[in-house]
Amino acid sequence: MEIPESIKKRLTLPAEEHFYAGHTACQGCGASLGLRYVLKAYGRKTIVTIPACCSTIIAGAWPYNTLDAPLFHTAFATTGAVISGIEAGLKAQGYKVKGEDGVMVVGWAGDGGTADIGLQALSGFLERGHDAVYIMYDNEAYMNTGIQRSGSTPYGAWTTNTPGGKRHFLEKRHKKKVIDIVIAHEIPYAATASVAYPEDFIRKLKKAQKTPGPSFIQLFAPCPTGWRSPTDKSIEIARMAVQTAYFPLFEYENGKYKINMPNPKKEPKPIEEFLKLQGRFKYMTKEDIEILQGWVNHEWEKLKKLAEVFG
Amino acid sequence: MNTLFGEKKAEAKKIVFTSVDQYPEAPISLGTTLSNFTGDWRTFMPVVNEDKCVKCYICWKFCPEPAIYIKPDGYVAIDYDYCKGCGICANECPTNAITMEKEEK
Amino acid sequence: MIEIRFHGRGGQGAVTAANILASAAFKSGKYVQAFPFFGVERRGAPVTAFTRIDDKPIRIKTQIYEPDVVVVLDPSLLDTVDVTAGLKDGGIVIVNTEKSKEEVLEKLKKKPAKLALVDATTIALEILGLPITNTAILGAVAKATGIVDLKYVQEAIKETFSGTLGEKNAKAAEEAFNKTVVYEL
Amino acid sequence: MAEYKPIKKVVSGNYAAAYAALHARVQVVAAYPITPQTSIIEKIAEFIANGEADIQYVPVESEHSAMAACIGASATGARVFTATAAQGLALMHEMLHWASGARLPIVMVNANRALAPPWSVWDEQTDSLSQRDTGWLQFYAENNQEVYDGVLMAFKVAEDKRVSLPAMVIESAFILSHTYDVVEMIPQELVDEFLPPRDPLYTLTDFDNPISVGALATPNDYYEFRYKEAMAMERAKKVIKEVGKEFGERFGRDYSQMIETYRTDDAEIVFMGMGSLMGTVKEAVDLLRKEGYKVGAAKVRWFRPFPKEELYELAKEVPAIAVVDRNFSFGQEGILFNESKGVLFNTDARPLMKDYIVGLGGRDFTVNDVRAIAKDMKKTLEKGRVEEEVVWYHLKR
Repeated sequence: MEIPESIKKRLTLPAEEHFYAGHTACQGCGASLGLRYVLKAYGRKTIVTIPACCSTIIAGAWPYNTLDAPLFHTAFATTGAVISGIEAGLKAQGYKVKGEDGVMVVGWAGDGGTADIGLQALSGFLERGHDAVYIMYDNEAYMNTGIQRSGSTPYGAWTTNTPGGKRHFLEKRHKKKVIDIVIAHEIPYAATASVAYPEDFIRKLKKAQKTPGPSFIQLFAPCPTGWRSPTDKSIEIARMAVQTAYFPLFEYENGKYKINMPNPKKEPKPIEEFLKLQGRFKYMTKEDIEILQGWVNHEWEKLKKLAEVFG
Repeated sequence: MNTLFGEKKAEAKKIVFTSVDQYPEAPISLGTTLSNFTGDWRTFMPVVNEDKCVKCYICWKFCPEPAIYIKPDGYVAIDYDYCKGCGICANECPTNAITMEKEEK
Repeated sequence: MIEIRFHGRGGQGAVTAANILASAAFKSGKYVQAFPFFGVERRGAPVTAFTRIDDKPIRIKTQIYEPDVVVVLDPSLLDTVDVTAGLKDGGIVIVNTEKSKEEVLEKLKKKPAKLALVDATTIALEILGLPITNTAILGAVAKATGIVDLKYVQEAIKETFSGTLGEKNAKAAEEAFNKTVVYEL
Repeated sequence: MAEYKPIKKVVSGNYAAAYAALHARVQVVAAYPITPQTSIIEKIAEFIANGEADIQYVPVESEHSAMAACIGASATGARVFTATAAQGLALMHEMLHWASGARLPIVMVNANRALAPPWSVWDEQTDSLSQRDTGWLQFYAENNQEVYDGVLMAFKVAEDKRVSLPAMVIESAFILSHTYDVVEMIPQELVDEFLPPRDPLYTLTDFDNPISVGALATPNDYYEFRYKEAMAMERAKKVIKEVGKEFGERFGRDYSQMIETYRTDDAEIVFMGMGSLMGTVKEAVDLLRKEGYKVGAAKVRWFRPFPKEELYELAKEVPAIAVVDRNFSFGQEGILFNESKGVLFNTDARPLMKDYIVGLGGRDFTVNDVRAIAKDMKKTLEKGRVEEEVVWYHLKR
């Protein structure tokens, strides 16, 4: 149904919808929202590549496509390489790639497919400087295979292969800072984003579109199924991840850092505000929470310093 | 038609093949997921109270399906063919204009 | 079919010599094949390369075990490698050396029918300023074997190395051609 | 049709492959270095650097990514080429299935090389043969000319809509890859006539009618796609013969036979094998004929699709076949031998068949070796039965 022009003006996101309903994401899925936003930003002149992940299913089993845009399903480790190839194939045939009127080449991969098995291909893609956008939707575990830890799983989180229990066996490693690894490649544009802040996310997608070369966005996307959280709390949890500075939103543009949220001049909310909404953290002891808070503080201070020195 | 996807939704149909000859040569898609009505996943259904709705469209913004659409009068409505009943809209609504109600089936 | 084996050290260009000889023979209307001994030798280690020349297409894909001609690019190899291994009766040996016929023959396990000597290192140093003897020695090959005309060798050299480098290397081959001494034994 | 005046060049197998890719007007090359393939890609990079080729070149960080990038590029409709060997091919394995399942006619040269450990860089066919179930066409080249011709034909066969499958052109490590030999190249305009621009089965660039490629198929649908692929491979036989014949008519080298036979008409013993060692075998056949042996050679050019029918035609006329396998399947036998026997099982062709495992890891395979096999095979023929089916021919005993 066409939205009246008078209303369109008041919308904070593009009105056009290129993400079809009827998909099979779980109730309250953050990843499906993320995909919806990507297509709102770029429209159908976008070639999306999705490796093995929840989005493989979300995007439609054969013969259906949830995306109103061309989509290539690929193998787990290959997102960075496939988007490199698509970009090369387009250029070889004379297409304009990236920019306002160019074809957008988008890699859409989960945290496992990015932080772990796809890290090498991601690095190659970044290093070679292809005109494409890589989006890592981060739900902090292998959700499609049934909630196993990934490199992006935070300290203290329950997963099926780091189960909490009487013997207290939890994830003991801190979340891998993929964005930092990406920035080490000194690409023109990298950012973090959250499904709780779609205006910010779409602004960043647009910036990525305008910036030549590779862009990377790490999108925080809650998974109620894997996080053992109520389906209606997905946005609230994502918002809290930002406000506790557990997952701060920032941009790295041409060597400069800029913090978007939370306000660096204010004390972030305590991490417990984020943890208490999710069942996956219920096995954490007080000491565990302190350890995680310590990590958050340390990373937040580091980011603030970077923004101060390279702002 | 009162839905976000209008004609596309009306045209969407299930594609089922009974002979190998009907299949395409390569595994390419032939339709959209609009033929898949996920509304029956729902336990609680969101109900919009237009008296409280301030047309902020936050619910529209955060619907993961998407199943929330905007009517010509500016109020929002829910396409129950697709709404899975996650409740994000109700949780995010600043004026509590959406309530989740147990669905009679 | 004529089979030629080159002995050199990694970095001296024995493989290139085998290829240039093949190209030269091809220019004179022959069918050719050139290949290195398929090893993993690094710079300085002894290396071997081969050339086959025939009037008809060459189908055989094996290494050369019984060469008609042996070419030695580095005189020090005479002390460590049995360069005449498998040499056919009536075979030819060509050596880059400043030593005498007698001194060289003393080091060879098998007496060839023909021995050709040239101080290719000195020629290379004079003309190229580098002790790389692979092009110069091809002049000696042309002279001692008659398999291929010097002009084709020079053409092939100029195709391999462009510009002045090609000219210089072609000159080195010519100089070696003129200075090579061939002994019928 | 313009008159064909070949351009003769003395080039290595690798350069022959690079020139073929250039003449095929490939649009995207994504590759990773590995001995003995590397100089193919180096040569292509040189073409680009010299402005001789307009190719999008993606120097990727692994072979897995090389094939993935090729797949992405091919899905946009571009003509795509790559090359690899051994370890690299093994690393690509997952993506080989992806290329064929997505029906993308990528052409790849594989320089046959033995797999580690122990490390080896030398010739062996086990690397490519262990990819036989990936849905790629496989062409084994005997010499550099066949590397060049093979790449051009592979594109034409692979891109034919009746096929639309990827193809591998296989050359021997060093024995072809690094051996210089005379190759007749085809002038560009004649290649263009033979191989027009690619007309893809589908592309990702139809933005008005966007498609997804490779979505999850349930047990209700997956099966039919595999059947489609199987039939495409079956149809490839016809296309191969057509293309091989056309190639012969245009350029004088006929490839209409998937198995090239050599002096097999009255032969008692036929040596059957693939790739460069068949050149040596043919040379040996001529010598052995002079020595009184009634021998011939059968070179399997295309291993996928497997030329069942041609093998049957050969086997029903020949009393004994000695398969020379430069490969091995552990727990079984040489792979060509194994497949050939299987093909004949339900036929009335019953030659005595023996498998000679030769040349693994680059062990040289010579005319004398062929003679020794002929002698051994003659004994088998006299006895009228095969006692030792698989012979590790070179083994130091």
